[in-house]
Amino acid sequence: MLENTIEATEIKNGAELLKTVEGLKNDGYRYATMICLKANDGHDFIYIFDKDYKLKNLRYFVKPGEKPKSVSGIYLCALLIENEYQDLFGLTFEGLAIDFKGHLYLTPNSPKAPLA
Amino acid sequence: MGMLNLVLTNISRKPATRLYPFEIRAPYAEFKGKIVFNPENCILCGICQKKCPPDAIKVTKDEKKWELNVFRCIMCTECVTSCPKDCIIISNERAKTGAKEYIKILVPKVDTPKAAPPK
Amino acid sequence: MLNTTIMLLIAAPILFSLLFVALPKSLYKILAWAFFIVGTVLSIMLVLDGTGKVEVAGSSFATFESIVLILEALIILFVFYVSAKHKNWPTLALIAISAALAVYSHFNVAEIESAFFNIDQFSQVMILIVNVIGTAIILFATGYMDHYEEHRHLNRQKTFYFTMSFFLAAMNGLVMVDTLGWLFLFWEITTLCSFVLISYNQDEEGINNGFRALALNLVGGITFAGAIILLGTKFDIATLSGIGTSVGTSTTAALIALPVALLCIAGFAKSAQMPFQSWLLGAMVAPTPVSALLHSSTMVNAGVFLIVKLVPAFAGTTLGTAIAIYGAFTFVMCSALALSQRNAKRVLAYSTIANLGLIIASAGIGTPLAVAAAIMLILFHAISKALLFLCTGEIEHTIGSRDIEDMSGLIKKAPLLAVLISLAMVSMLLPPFGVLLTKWVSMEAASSNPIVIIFLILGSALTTVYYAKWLGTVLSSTMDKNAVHHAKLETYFPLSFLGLCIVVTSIFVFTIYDYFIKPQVEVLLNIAPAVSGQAGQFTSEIGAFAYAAIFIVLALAILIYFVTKNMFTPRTANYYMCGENNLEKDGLMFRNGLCSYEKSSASNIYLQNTFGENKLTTLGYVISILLIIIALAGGIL
Amino acid sequence: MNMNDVLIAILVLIVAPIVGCLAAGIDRRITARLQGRVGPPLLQPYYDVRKLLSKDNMVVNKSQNFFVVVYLVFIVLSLLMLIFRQDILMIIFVYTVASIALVVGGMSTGSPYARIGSSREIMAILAYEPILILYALAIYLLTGTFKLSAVVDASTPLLAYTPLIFIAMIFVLNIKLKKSPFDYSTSHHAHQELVKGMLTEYSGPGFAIIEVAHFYEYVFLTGLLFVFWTVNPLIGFLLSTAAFLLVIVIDNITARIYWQWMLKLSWTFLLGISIVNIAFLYFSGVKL
Amino acid sequence: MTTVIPFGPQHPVLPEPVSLKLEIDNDVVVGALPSLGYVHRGLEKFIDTKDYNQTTYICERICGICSALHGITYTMAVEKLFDVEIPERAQYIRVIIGELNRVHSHLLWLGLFADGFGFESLFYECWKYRETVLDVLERITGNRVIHSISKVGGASKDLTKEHIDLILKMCDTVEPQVKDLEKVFVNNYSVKQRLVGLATMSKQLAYEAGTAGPTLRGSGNSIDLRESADWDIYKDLGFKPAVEKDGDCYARTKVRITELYDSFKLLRNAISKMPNGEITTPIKGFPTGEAIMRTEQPRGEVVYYVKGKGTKNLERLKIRTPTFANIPSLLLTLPGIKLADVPIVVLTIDPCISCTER
Amino acid sequence: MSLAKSPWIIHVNCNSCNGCDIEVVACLTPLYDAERFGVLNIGTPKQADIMVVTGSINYKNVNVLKNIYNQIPDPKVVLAVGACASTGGIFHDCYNVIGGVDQIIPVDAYVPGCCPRPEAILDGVVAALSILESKSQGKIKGKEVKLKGNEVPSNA
Ligand code: SF4
Ligand code: SF4
Ligand code: SF4
Ligand code: SF4
Ligand code: SF4
Ligand code: SF4
Ligand code: SF4
Ligand code: SF4
Repeated sequence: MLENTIEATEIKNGAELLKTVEGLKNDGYRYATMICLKANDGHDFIYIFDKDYKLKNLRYFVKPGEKPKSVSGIYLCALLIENEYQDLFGLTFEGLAIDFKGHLYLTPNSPKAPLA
Repeated sequence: MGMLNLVLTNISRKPATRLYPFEIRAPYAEFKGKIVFNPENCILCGICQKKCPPDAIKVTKDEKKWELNVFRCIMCTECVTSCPKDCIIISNERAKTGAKEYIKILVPKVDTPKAAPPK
Repeated sequence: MLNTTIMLLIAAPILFSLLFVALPKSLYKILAWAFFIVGTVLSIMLVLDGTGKVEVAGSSFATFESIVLILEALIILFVFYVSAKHKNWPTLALIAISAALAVYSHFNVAEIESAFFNIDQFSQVMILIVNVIGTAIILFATGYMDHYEEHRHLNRQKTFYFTMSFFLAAMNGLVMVDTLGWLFLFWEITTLCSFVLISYNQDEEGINNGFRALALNLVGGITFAGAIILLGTKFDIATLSGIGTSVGTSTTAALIALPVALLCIAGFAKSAQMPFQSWLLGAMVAPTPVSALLHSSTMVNAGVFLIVKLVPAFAGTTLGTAIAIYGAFTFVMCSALALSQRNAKRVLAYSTIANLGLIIASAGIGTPLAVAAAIMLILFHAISKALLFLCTGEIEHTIGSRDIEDMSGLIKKAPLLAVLISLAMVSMLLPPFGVLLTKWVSMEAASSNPIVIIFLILGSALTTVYYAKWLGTVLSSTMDKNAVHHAKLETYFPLSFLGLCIVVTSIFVFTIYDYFIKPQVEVLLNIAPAVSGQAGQFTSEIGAFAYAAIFIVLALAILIYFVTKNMFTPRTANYYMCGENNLEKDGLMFRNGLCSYEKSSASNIYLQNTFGENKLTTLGYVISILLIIIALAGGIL
Repeated sequence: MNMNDVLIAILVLIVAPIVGCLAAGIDRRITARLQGRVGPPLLQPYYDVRKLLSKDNMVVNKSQNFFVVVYLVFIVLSLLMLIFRQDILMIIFVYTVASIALVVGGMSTGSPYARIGSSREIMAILAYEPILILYALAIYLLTGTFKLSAVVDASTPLLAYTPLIFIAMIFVLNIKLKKSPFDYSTSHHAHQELVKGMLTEYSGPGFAIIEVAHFYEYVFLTGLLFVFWTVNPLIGFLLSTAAFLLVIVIDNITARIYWQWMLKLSWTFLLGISIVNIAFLYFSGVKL
Repeated sequence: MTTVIPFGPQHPVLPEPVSLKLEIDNDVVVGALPSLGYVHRGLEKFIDTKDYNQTTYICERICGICSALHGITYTMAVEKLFDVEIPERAQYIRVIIGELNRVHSHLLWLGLFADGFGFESLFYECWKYRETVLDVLERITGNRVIHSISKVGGASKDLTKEHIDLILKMCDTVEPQVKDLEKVFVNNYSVKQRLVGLATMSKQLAYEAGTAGPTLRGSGNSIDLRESADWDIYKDLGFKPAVEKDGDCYARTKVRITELYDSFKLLRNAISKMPNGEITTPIKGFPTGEAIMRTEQPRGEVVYYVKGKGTKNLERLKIRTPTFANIPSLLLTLPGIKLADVPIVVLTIDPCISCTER
Repeated sequence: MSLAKSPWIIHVNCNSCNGCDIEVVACLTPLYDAERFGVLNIGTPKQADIMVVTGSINYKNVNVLKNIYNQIPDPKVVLAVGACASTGGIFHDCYNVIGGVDQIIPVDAYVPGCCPRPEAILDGVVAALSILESKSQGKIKGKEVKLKGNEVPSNA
C-alpha cells in the first residue's frame, strides 16, 4: 500500500453514494471534483468536496462493467467531469444532466477511451 | 470621463509603440532566445535527449550526430542544466523565423566519448 | 357612347358572374381569360370615351330606381336572415337600424327625378384599377382555387366566382355613379360581397370574421345613410358632386361639414381605418385572391374613393385638418403594428391600412399637390398590393407557409416568384417606383402641417423596416433547391403582368399625372397642382423628384454587375460557420457539442415587446376614436 | 445638364473617393493615436482596396455582389444629387435605396451572422431615417422648399436655427459610420459576436466595392453636415470635420451598446430634440 | 422563430476555441450547449512517458496565461508526495512570480473583456499596461509568458536585487494605471450599460454551481484559497479576499480590479519579508503516494491530484482547473441574456479552455 | 506590391495553450502595433490573407482548420506560430494530437518558440508578406483541402 494516501470515506454502493452526496450538499459542501483511477479492473472514484477550505473525500469502487450513478442531479456542475470520464475511461454514467455520449472531447475518429 | 482623459493623454504623447523592426531593442540578457550547441566537448552521452521534455534533441551515437529541432524546442533549459560537459548554452538571440527545414544538425568533432556518462 | 360603356361596365361583370354559375368548372380558365380581356377593353374604352356626366332620366330611371329599391330591401332581408341564422346579435341590431334609416329616408327625403353617372378622370383611374387588376386577380384565382379547396375539402367555387365578379360590377357602379342613393346601394353590395367572400371557408373563424366585416361596414353604412338623409333633407343635395359645388356657393358651408364627416366615417369603415381595422385583418382567413381583391382593387378603395371625392367639401377646413391628422395617425400606427407581424398577410393588411391612411391624410391636407398624391397613391398602391398578395398566395402554395421566416431562401426555390415579390416590395418603399414617388409628393405636401408630417416621417421609417426585412428574407439564399414549383400560366401571367404594370406606370408616371391626375385635381379644387415634369423629373413648387435619373442609375447598376461579374476569378465557397460546417452536407449545417450536425438559422427582429399588437391596438383604438370624435365635433360646430 | 455640370460630376466621381479614402485613413490614424499607437499609413484604405481587388472573388451565391453594386451606384447618385443641390427629401430616399441594398446584400448571402447583422442594420435605419427626414423638413421650413439650392443661396447659415437637429445629425453620422457605441451590425475591427456581421460573407472585389462605396459615403455624410453652414464654405468644412473628429473620439471612449438602446435613444432623445427644433421653426416662422 | 447559430470555435471574439450552440428567440438566448474538445490534447495520459520533473513543463503548458501557478501547484503537490519542506526563500519567489502572473493575467482579462463589449481602445490600454509586467517577468525568468520558475524542490531561478527593484518600480507605475482603468470600468456610462445586472448569480447559486475564483467571489462568497492552510505563506502577508455582493458581470469585474490592488500589496509585502538563503532542497528517490494540492489561480481554485507509484513517472495526475469549475455556471447564466451579451457573459468567467480540456 | 501592404490576418487557435495566442494578440496591441504594416485581425476567413495558426492539430479541430483554410480566398499564406503549430511541440506525442499544422494544410512559414515573442511573430508576418506577393504574381492557388467528416489524415 502507498504511504501518505489521502483520507477518504469508503462508499459501498451507488445508492449510498447519492445519499451521502445529498447529505454533503445539505451540510453546505461545495463540489470540487472527482478523480477516477484504474484499480483492479474496475475504477476507483474519489469525490472531493470542500467546505471552509477543508476537504471531504469519498472513495467509491466501481466494479468492472458497473454503470456508476451520476451525481449531476445533485450538483449540476458534476456533469462536466463525469462526461470527461465517459470519454477518457469509456464509462457510462447513469442519470447525467447533459450526456455528451462520449463526445465531450473526443470525436468518433479519435482514440477511444485513452485512459482506460 | 476617465476614458476621454486616457485617449487625450495618448494622443498628446508619443505613441507607446516599439518600432520593431525599424528600431530593435537589445534583448534582455536573461532572455531565453535559442539553444546554442558547442560540439567541442560533447560526449554524446544522450542525457540532454533524455531530459528534453518535447524530445527536441536527438543524439545518435553511431553517426556522431547531435540534432536539435528548433521548431520543437520550448526553451526550458533542461538540457543546458543537465549537460555534464556544459556543451549547451542558451543565447538571448531569437531563433529565426522561416521555413521548417531549419533543423540543426551538427556532427561533433570528437571521435570517442571522453568520459562515460555518469551513472 | 359613354352611356353604353357605363352600362357595359356594370352589365359585363354581372353577365360573367352568371356565366360562372352556369358553366362547369372546366371552362373557368377560359372564362377568366375572357373576363380579363373584356374588362381591360371596356376600361380602356371608358378612358377613350373621355369624361362627362350621364343622366339617367325618364322611364329607364324609374325602372332602375325600383330595382335599386328592391335590391336594397333584399340586402336588408338577407342580412336579417343570416344574422338571425347565426345568432349574431350586433349585426342584427345594426341592420335593424339600417332598415329604420332606409324606411325613414324613403318617406322623408325628397324624391329625385333622375340619376347621374359622373365620369371624371378619377373614375377612369378607378375603373382601370377595378377592371384590369380585378380581373387579373380572378384569372389568378383560376390557377389557385383548386389547390386551395383541395386542402380544405371545399367545393364552393361557383359562389366564389359569382361573388368575385359581382363585386367588380358593384365597384364599377360605385366609382361611376354620382347619385347618392344609388351609390349607397353599390356601397352596400360591396359590403355584402365581402361578407360572403370572407366567410368563404364556412368554418367558425371565417363566419365570425365575415360577421365582423359585415358589422363594421354596417356602421359605415349607417353613417352613410345618415349623411344621405341629412344632405337630402337639410341641403337638398342628392349627388356626390353636388356636395363639392354646394360648399363653394352655399351659405351653410359650416353646417354641411357634419354630413361630410359622416360620409368620411363611412369611408373610414370601408377603408378599415383605425378603429375599424379589425375587419380587414379578419378578412385574411379568406383565400388569397379575395384578400388581393379587397386590398387593391375593390372594397378598401371604395372608402378612399369617397373621401377623395369629398375633398372639395373639406379642403382647407378644420375638418380637413382633422382628417389629415387622423389618416396620418393610422399610417404611423398601422406601420408600427406591421413591424411585429410574421404572418405575411397580416403585414400586408397593416400595410394596406397604413397606405390608405396616407391617402386619407393627403386628401385631408387638401392642397392640390396633396390631392394629386392621394389619387396617384391609390393607383400605384393598388398595383403593388395586388402583386404582393398574389405572390404571397403563390408562395404559400410553393412552400406551404405564409410565415415570413419560412420564406427565406425563396430566391433559390422559385426565382421568378421571388424576383416578382421583391419588385413589388421595392416598389412599395424605394424610389424610383410610383408608391415612393407619391409618398414623396404627399410628404412634401404635408410639410406645412407639422403633426401630419411627423407622423408621416415616423410611419415611412417603420414601413422601410418591415418591408426591408421581408425583402431580405425572400432574397436570402439559404434553402436547398428542392421546392415543388408549379409554374402555371394562369398564375404567372397575372403576376408578371402586374410586375410589368409597376415598372411601366412608374416610368410613365408623368404621363399618367398629366392625363389623369392634373385635370382631376382641377375638377376637385379648381386649381391644378404646380407640378411640372421635364427631363424625367417631377418638379413641384417645393422640390423635385428625378425618377428618370434613378431608373438610369438602376439600369447602370445592373449593367455594371453583369460586366464585372466575370472580370474577377469567381469562386463559390461555403458559408462561414466558425469552421464547424461540413462540406458534404448542407452548408448551413454545423457540428454541435454532441458531435452531431444541426442546421443554423436566423430570424428577423420583430420587436413584439414594443410594437406588439396587443400593446398598440388599444392605444390605436383610443386615439383614433378620439380623433373621429374631434372630427365630428369639428363638423358640428 | 450642361457641359459644366458634366465636368463637375466627373470631378466628383474622381475626387470624392480620394477624399473619402483620406478621411478613412485619417480616421484610422487618429484612432491609432488615441489608442497610443502609431497606426497604419495614411493611404492604408487605398492599399486595402487595391489588395481586395487582386484577390479571388469568393462568393456564397451568385447574386450577392449585385446588391453591393446597387449600394455603390446609389451612394454615388445621392452624393451627386447633394452636390447638384437637388431636393433633399429625394436625396434621402435615394440614400435609403443604398442602405437597403447593403442590408439586402448581407441577407442575401444567407449566413446567419450576416442575417442577424442585417436585421440590426434595419433597426439602425429605423433609428436614423426619421431624423434625416426631419433634417430635410427643417430645411423646408426655413426656406420654403426642399431644394438644397435655397440653403446655399441663403445668407444665414442653417445651423443658426437648427442646433438641435445638428446634434441629432452627429448621432446619425455616428450610426452610419458604424462606430461605437453603434457598431453592432458590422464593424471595421470585427471583434464582435457576429463576426463581421452583415458583411461576413463578402470578400475580394465585392468587399472592395463596399469599401469604395464607404469612401463616397464618408463624403456624402459629412456633406450633409456641411449643409449646416454653406454661407462660408470654410466654416462648413471645419464644422463637418469637427463632427467627424468628434465621432472618432466618441468611438474610442464608449463600449458597444445594444441596438435596443440605440432605438430608445433615437426615438426618445434624438427625435425629441429634433421635434422641438422643428416646432420652434414652425411656430416662430423664421426663414433663412 | 428561433435563431440557431454556432458561436465558435473559430470566432473573433473568443480568444480560444470553444463552441456554443446558441438558440436565440427574439434576441434572447434560450439555450446554449457548449462543445468542447478543440484543445484536448490528453496531458493526463502524457505523464506516462515523462518523468515527474519534465511534467512540470507540461503542466506549465496546460495554459499559457497562468502557467506559473500551474507549475507551482504541480511542484507543491509533488513535494507533498516527497514530504519535503522547501526553503522559505523559494516559497517567496513562488508567491512573487505567482502574483506577478496574476497581475498580468487580470490585466489581460480586463482587455479581452473590454474587447468583448466592443471597447477597442480600452482593450489596448489594458494590454499596454500589461506589457510592463511582462517585461519584468521576462527580466526575471527569461520568458514573457511561460516562466518555468518552479521546480520540484524549490525555485529554478533566484531573484536578484535588481529584479526586486524592477518589481517595486513596476508596482509603482502600474498601480496608478490600474486606477485609471478602474475609473473607466467602474464609471463609464456605456460600460455600465453593458455590465450592471448582467448574468446575475446569487450567493447560493454560485456556491452550489461549484464556481471558483472571481466568479464565486463576485457573488459574495468569501472563498480564496490564498487564505487556506495549504499555502500558509499568504497568512504572513496579510491577505484578505476581495468580495463583491451583486453577482453580476459588473461585480466580477470589480473583484478582479480589487485583486489587482491586492496583488500589488502582496508583492510589496512579500518583497519586504523575503528572507535570504537557499532556493532549492535536494530531492531523492521517486514519488509515491497520493496528494491533493490546491491554490488560487487568477481564475480561481485549481486542484491537483497526484499519485506516484515509486517510479520516475507519476501514475496519475488529475487537474481540476478553475474554468472547468466555472463552465457549468454558464449553462445557468446564458439563458435569458441578449445575443450581444453572450461574449461578455462567457468572458466574465475568464474562460481558459486549454486548461479545461488539457 | 498590391498585397504586401495590406495583410489581413485571421487567427486560428487550434490546440494552443494560449501562450502563443496571447502573443499573437499582443502583436496587435499598441506596443507592437501590427497595424503599422496594415495588419488587421479580421474576423472572417473570407476577407483574410494570412492565416495565423497557433497550436497543434487534434481530432476535433482538424475540420475547423480545413474549413477556415478553404474559405480564405487566394492568394493566401499560412503562418504556423509556435512550437506546437510547427511540429506539435511538447505535445507531439499526446494521444489526441495529430501533429503540426503542416500535417493538414500547406504551411508557408514557421515561427519557432514556446511561446514566440511578438517580435518573432511580426517577423513571421513580414516573411509571409513576401510569400504572399510572390504567390499573387505567380498566381499560385492554395489547393482545396478535402474535408471528409471526421477523417484522420494518412500521414498523421
Ligand atoms: S462510433 Fe465510436 S465514437 Fe461514436 S459512439 Fe460509437 S464508439 Fe463512440
Ligand atoms: S531547452 Fe528544453 S526543449 Fe529546448 S532543447 Fe533544451 S531541453 Fe529541449
Ligand atoms: S548532454 Fe551534453 S554532452 Fe551529453 S549529449 Fe547532450 S550535449 Fe552532448
Ligand atoms: S544516467 Fe542512466 S538514465 Fe540517465 S542518461 Fe545516463 S544512462 Fe540514461
Ligand atoms: S456518434 Fe454521433 S450519432 Fe452517434 S451517439 Fe455520437 S453523436 Fe450521436
Ligand atoms: S485557468 Fe486558464 S489561465 Fe489559468 S491555468 Fe488554466 S487555462 Fe491557464
Ligand atoms: S508553442 Fe508553447 S506557448 Fe505556444 S501553444 Fe504550444 S505550448 Fe503553448
Ligand atoms: S454522425 Fe458522426 S460518424 Fe456519422 S457522419 Fe456525423 S460525425 Fe460522422
